[in-house]
Amino acid sequence: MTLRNSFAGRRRLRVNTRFFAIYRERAGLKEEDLNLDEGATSAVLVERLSELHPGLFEGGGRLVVAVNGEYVPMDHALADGDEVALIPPVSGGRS
Amino acid sequence: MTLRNSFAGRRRLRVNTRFFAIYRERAGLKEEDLNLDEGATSAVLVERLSELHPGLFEGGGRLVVAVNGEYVPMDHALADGDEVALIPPVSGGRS
Amino acid sequence: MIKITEQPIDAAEFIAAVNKKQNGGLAVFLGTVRDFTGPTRLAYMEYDAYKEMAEKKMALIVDEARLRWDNPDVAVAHRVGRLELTEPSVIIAVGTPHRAQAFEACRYIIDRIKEEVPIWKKEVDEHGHGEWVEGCVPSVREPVSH
Amino acid sequence: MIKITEQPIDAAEFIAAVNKKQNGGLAVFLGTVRDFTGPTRLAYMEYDAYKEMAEKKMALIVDEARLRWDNPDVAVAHRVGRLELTEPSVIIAVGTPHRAQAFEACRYIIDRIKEEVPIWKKEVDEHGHGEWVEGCVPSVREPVSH
Repeated sequence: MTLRNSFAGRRRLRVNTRFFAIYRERAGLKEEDLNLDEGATSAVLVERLSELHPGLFEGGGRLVVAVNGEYVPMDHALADGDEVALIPPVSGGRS
Repeated sequence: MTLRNSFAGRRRLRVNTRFFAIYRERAGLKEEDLNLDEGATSAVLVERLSELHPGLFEGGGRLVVAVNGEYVPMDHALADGDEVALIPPVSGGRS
Repeated sequence: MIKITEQPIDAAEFIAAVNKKQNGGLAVFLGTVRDFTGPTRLAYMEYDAYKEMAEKKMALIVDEARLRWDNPDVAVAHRVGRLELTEPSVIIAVGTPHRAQAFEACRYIIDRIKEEVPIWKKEVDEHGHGEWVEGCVPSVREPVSH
Repeated sequence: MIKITEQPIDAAEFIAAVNKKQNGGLAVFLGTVRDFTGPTRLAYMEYDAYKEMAEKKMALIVDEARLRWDNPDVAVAHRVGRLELTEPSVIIAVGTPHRAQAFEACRYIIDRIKEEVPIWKKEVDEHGHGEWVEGCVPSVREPVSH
């Protein structure tokens, strides 16, 4: 708590990010812990990840974020300890 | 051919009757060969069978006749050598 | 594979028969002997069939399904004789490239079999009392009452 | 039984799981790896899943089906890892007293799984080139393009 407050009153939150399918291959990681400013949304996390891993989201398509096992909109505010999953866009046939 | 014509010009036909399910149990037979007058219909055969096996058709319900593997109406004219199956009425649940 | 058989139905055999490389969806239906039909508790079930006609009718139904759904792979069997509770009496396995057709063709085939194929069943209760009830009901062009 | 598994799917196990005495109809769907999707000839398929969430979502879908169709017996699994041609990637087995519900619930569950459960698949062709394509598409409340 003391540590947090030392950042000029700006609290931080820590989330566990999980990668799947093409994101796992591109990031070369299955998961990654990230520190974000309090109030950070899914969109902020996505922005942060595209800085950390250039090309991670290349090729377009829809990206969906799930927090603690539930799909959330991009303006969803993250909380400390959240497990955030990046759900790659999908395309192609049907079976 | 000579034999047939000896019946005062009245030709006969011979059919093989097959019994299934409750008819098989009631008749105590799996099959039975029957001689009928030429021109005999499915209905005539059914009448003949109810004389030969009293109670065979008791309890009502629908009876269907198949000739050589095809369902036929009761006025269907039988031919010599036909295989005639008595299709018992069915009732009850669905699965 | 289309047959009336006295042997137990092994689902794996029918699934394998329609699991071709080009198929991405397999729909399988199994009709099994259940303990109650209405208020009667069953001990076992006995099935009877007009084998030659039943196989011919099933083949026609399968041919119609093949025309309708772009030639799916189909394997069908109906068992006859004495069947214990939970044993399958009928199996329909259908393989198609996409799943919608597999479901539709499978449903179509079992519905038609129940309506047209000469097979009967006898429910036998715990006291050994048996009654011929539902089977596969032929479509009657000219029903006659007795 | 609802699971994401790395083990081969044995249909018999799932059929047995829903073959209860009170059920007269079992509907089973198997999704299998097929050789062509579009012009690409596949060598094999690789599946990835967000296991915890996938199992949770599948359990919710099954619960909804149980409410809708008067509590059918259901067994579901999706496999992950490398799968060869014709191997099942997913199985849905549903047992109900009457067949209509078994078909409907089975279809409902596989359709919902394909729409909502986080599972992806990678088609790998004969040259070893792989591409992540269709999997199970989550329903997006707020799609975002990148």
